[in-house]
Amino acid sequence: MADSLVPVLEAQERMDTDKMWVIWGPQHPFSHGLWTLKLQIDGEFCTDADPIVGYLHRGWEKETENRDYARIIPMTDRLCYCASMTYSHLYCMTVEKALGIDIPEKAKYIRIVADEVCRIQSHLMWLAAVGTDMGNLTVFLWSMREREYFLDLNVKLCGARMTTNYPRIGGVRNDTTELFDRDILRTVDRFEKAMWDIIYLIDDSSVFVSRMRNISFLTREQCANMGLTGPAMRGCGVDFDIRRDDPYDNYDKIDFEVPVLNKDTKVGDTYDRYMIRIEEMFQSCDIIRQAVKKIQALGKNAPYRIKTPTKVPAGTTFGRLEDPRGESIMYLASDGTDKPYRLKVRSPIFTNVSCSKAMCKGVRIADVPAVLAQIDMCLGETDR
Amino acid sequence: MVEYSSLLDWIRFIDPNTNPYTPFLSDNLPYDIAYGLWEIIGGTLAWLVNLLFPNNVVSAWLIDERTAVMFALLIFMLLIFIVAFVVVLLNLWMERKVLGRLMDRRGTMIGMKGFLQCVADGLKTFMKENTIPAKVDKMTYIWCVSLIVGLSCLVACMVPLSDRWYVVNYDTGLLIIMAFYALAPFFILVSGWAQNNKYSLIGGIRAAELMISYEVPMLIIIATISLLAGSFNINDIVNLQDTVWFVIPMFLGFIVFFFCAIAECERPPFDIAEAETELVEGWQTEYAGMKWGLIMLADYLRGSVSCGMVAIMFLGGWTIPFIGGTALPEIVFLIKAWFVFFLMIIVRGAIARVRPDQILNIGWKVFMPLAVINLAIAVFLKMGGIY
Amino acid sequence: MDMSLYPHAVAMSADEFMTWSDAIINDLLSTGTKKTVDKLTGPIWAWGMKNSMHPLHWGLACCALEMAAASAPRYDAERYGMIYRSSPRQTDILLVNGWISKKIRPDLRRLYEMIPNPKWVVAMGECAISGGPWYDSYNCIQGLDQIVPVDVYIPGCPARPDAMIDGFMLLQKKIEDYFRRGNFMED
Amino acid sequence: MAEVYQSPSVDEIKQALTSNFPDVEIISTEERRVKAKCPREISHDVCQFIHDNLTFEHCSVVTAVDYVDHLMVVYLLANYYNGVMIDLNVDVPDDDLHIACVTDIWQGANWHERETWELFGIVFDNHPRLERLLTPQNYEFFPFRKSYKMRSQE
Repeated sequence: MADSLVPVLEAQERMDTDKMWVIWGPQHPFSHGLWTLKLQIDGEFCTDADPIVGYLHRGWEKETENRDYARIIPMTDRLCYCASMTYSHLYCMTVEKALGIDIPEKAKYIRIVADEVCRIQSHLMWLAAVGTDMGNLTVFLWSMREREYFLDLNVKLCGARMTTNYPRIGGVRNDTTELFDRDILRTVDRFEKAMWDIIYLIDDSSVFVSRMRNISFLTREQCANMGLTGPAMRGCGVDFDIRRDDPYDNYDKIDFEVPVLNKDTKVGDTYDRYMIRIEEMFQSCDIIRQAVKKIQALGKNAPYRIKTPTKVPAGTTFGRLEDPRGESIMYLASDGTDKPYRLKVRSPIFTNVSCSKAMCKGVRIADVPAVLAQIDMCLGETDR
Repeated sequence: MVEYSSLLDWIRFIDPNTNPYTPFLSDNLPYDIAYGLWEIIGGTLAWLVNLLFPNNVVSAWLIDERTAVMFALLIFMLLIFIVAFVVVLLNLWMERKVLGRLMDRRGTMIGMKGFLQCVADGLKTFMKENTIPAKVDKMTYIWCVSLIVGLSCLVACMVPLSDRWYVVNYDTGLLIIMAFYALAPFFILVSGWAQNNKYSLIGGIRAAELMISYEVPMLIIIATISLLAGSFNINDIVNLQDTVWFVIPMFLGFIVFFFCAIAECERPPFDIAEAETELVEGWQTEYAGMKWGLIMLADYLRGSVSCGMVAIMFLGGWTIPFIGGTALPEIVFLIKAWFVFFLMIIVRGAIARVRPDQILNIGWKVFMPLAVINLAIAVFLKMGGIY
Repeated sequence: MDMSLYPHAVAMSADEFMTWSDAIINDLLSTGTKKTVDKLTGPIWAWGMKNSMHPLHWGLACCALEMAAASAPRYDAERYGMIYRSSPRQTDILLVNGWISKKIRPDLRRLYEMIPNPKWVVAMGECAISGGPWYDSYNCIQGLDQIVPVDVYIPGCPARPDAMIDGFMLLQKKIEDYFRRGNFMED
Repeated sequence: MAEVYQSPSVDEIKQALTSNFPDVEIISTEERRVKAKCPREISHDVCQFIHDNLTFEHCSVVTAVDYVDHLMVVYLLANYYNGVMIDLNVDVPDDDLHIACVTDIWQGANWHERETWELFGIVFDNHPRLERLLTPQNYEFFPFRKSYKMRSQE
C-alpha cells in the first residue's frame, strides 16, 4: 500500500501551480503615490510581497543643510502634502526645543486647531482612497466634497489650500482671521452631520464590511515590533497616542479620548484599522471645539508670535508629534550656525510601508488594495 | 414589358406581405419601413436608368420582387442595428448623468446636455493610433475583439422591441439569445491570455470564474419563466403577462436575475474581470484606440441586452397591464428597459466591488437556493392552475 | 485573352501593391485632396478629441491631490469629458504632477512611449516645470521637458484645480490647431 | 538577569542602564527623555537589554550624523506604556564603518538601517538585506556624507 502512494504524490507535485510575480507600479491605480509593490501570487492568494520605494526621493534632508532655519518651513509643507501643517508644526517645535524657548499660549492653540483640521482633511483623503480601492466612486467623491470645506478653512486661516506655510519658529505667521472661529465651528458641525452619510454608505453595506472583515490580522506584538504606528497600530490594540502619552503644545490641557480597538484581544483586522480613523475624525472635531474656545478665552490681542534668534546652539534634539498617519519625529543636529547640521525626518509611512509584506501575506489579490489603503500612503514623506 | 414613363409607375408601394418572397410570417415594422425605403430608392434608380436606356434589364431587375426582398433585408439590418446603437448611446448618457448626480456632480456636459459625449469619445478612438504590442499573440488579440464585439452586436439586435419589431421569432428565442450572450466570457478568457500581460490574464481567468458562479441560477430562472409560459417564445412570455407581471409572483427570481444580469454584463459591483484598483483595466489593459472603443461599446450593448431581458421576463415586455398593446409598444418596452438600467446605475453607485470568492459564495449559496425556491413557487402556481 | 499583359488585374505582390498605393497617395497629396479632406474633417476630429481628453491616472506628488480635487464635485473636470484611465494604452494625455527623480525617469519615458498617437504632455506644478524647490537636489530632474516634449505648463505649487482646468482648456486650443493643420493620410 | 520593568521611569532607566552596563554614559535626562551614549562594541547588547528588560517595544529611528572625523549612529527607542524615549548615540570611527544590526530585535529597524547604509555608507553587520532602497541601484556615492557637496554648496 505504501508503495502505491508514491506515484500519487509525484503526480500531486507535478500538479503544483507556479507562483507568479506581479508587479504593481510605479503607475498603478492602487498606489496613491509613486511606489511599486511586487506581489508573489499563487492563484488568487498573495504569498509574498516586496515593496519598492524611492521614486520620489529628492534628498530632502541633504537640501535642508543648505537652507536657513526659517527657509525650511515651506519645504516641510511639501513633505506630506495631505497634512502639510503637521510637518511644519513639528519642524518649528523641534527648532524651538533646540533654542530652548517657550511660545505664546495662543500660538499653541492655533497650532492645535490647524493640526486637527489637517488631520480631518487627511483622513478624508484617506477615505476617498478607500472608496476608490474598494471600487466605489461615490465614497471618493463624497469625501472629496467634504474635504473642500476644510481646505476652505485653510484658505481662511492662511491663504493657501494645501501647502500652507503657516507655523513659524516662535509661533504662527498670523493671528486667526476675522470670524475664523465662527466658520470653523460651523464647518465642524456641518461635517459631523455629513459624515454620517458616508458612514451609512460604508458601514451599512455588507459588501464593504465583508471586504474588510477578517483579513490581514496583526497582533499587538507584531505592530510594536515592526514599527507600525498611528491609527493602524491603535486598531490592533496598542494603546498609545503621542498627543496623550507624550503631550506637546498644550494637548495635555485638552480633554479628549483616544480611540483604541481590541485592547483585550490584541489582534486587529483591516476593519478595525478603518474604524479607528473614522472615530479619530469625530475626536478631532471635539478637540477643535475645545481649542477654539480656549483661543476665544485668550482674547483678540494675545500674542501669537515671539522673536527668535536665527542661530541655534550646538547639540542634538528631537521633536515628536502624532501625524494623521502615525508617529513622526524630526531629529535635529545643530552646530551653532543658522543652518542645520543634519535634519532627519522619521516618517510614519516609511516604516508602515515596510510592514506591507506582513500585511499582504495570505490575503487575496482583490484585498491587497483594501489592506494597503489602511496605511494611508503619502509618498512625499516616505522617500523624502 | 409595360411602358413605364412616370416616376410613380416605378414606385408602387405594394404591401410587403403580398410579396411571395417575404421572409417574415407576421407583421414586422422595421421590415415594412425598409421595404418602403427600398421601393423609393430602387424605383428612383430604375426610373433614372430607364430614362437613359429604355427597356433595359437593370431597371426591371431593380424592381423585381426578389431583388426588393434582398435589398430590403439589407436596409432592415442597418435599421435594426442603428436603433440598438442609439439605445445604447442613450444608456451611456443616462449612466453618466445619473451617476454624476448620485455623486453630487453634473456629469458630462458636452453638447445636447452631454449626449454628444459618447460621440466625441467614439470619434477620438477613431483618431488614435492602432497599436499592437510587440509580444502579443496577434491573431487571437485581434480576433477576440471582433468576436466579442460581433457577438454583442448580434445579441443586441436579436432582442425584440415589440411583437412587430423583431429579427427572428423562433419558438426558442430566449434560449438562443442566452446562448449567444454567454459566449463572450470565453473570448474574454482567450483574449486575456493572448495579451501577454499578467493583469489581463488574471482578468480573463476571473471572467471565467464569474461565469460559472451566476450562469446556473440565471438559467434556472429562465427555465422557470418558460415553465410558466409553456414555451421559450418571447411573444408567448410577454402575452402571458398582460394582467400580472411576473415580477409579482416571481419576486425572488426577479432579484436573482437582476443581479445575475449585472454580473453577466460585468458592470460594477461585479466587474472583477476589469477591477480597476487591482488589475489596472483587467482584460482590456493592452487594447488601445478603436479596439478599446469597440470593447466599451460592446460592454454597453450587453448591458442594454440585460435590461431588455429583465423587462421581457419580469416587467411584461411591451404590454401594459389591463390595457395590453399600445400604439407605440417599442417606446413602452424601452422605457421599462431604461428603468432597469437606472436601477443598475443606482446599484453601481451604492455598492463596492465584491471579491471573486464572494461572488462564488453569493452565486452558489444565495442565488442558487433562491432560484430553486423560485422554481418551486412556479411549480406550485402551475399546479394550482393559475398559469 | 493573354493575361500576362494584365498582371495587375489578377493579383499583386506586396511590393507591387505598395508602389501602386504610394503612387496613388502621392497623386492625391499633390492634387490638394489632402488639403480639402483636412479642411472638411479637421474640425470634426478636433471637436471629438478635445471633448474626450483622457489623462493618465498617475499621481506623483502634491499636485496629484489637486488633480483628484479637480475631478471632485466642486471643480468637476468630467464636465469637459476628462476621465482618468489607468492603462496608458487608453489615454491621450500624460499628466505629470510632481518632481521626477532619477529612479522614475526611465519609467516615465516608457509610459510616454506607450501612449498611442496623437498624444500630449502636460507638466503640472513647479517641480515638473523646472524642478521647483528641489533645484539643487542630487536626485531630481530639473524639469519634465528634459525627458519628453511638453505641450502645456501649469504653474503653481501646487497648482490649484481651477488652474489645472484652465491649463486643459489651453490644451484644447492646441488640440484644435493640431487637427486644423491636418493629419489625413499621415501614417 | 536584571528585573523587567514594564513602564520604567526616567530614573529607573538611568539606574538600570548604568548598573548593567558600566560603559554606558548617560548624557542628559529631561521629562520623558533619556539621552545615553554607548560604545560600539556593546551596542547590540544594550539594545537587547532595552528591548527585553525595559520593554521598549518600538524602534522609532535609526539614523546617523556625519561629524567628518567620525559618524554617530542614533537610535531613538520608544516605550508604549508611558511615552518615555531613549536617545542612544553610538560613535563609529570614520575608517571602520561597521556596527551591529538591530533588525533581529526590532523588525521595524530594517528599512531605517538600509536607508542609513545607502545614504551614509555605514554597514550594519548581519543585516538580512542591505540593498539600496531610495536611490537608484547604480548610485555609487553616499549622498548624505559631508564630503558630498550639492550643486549649490560648491
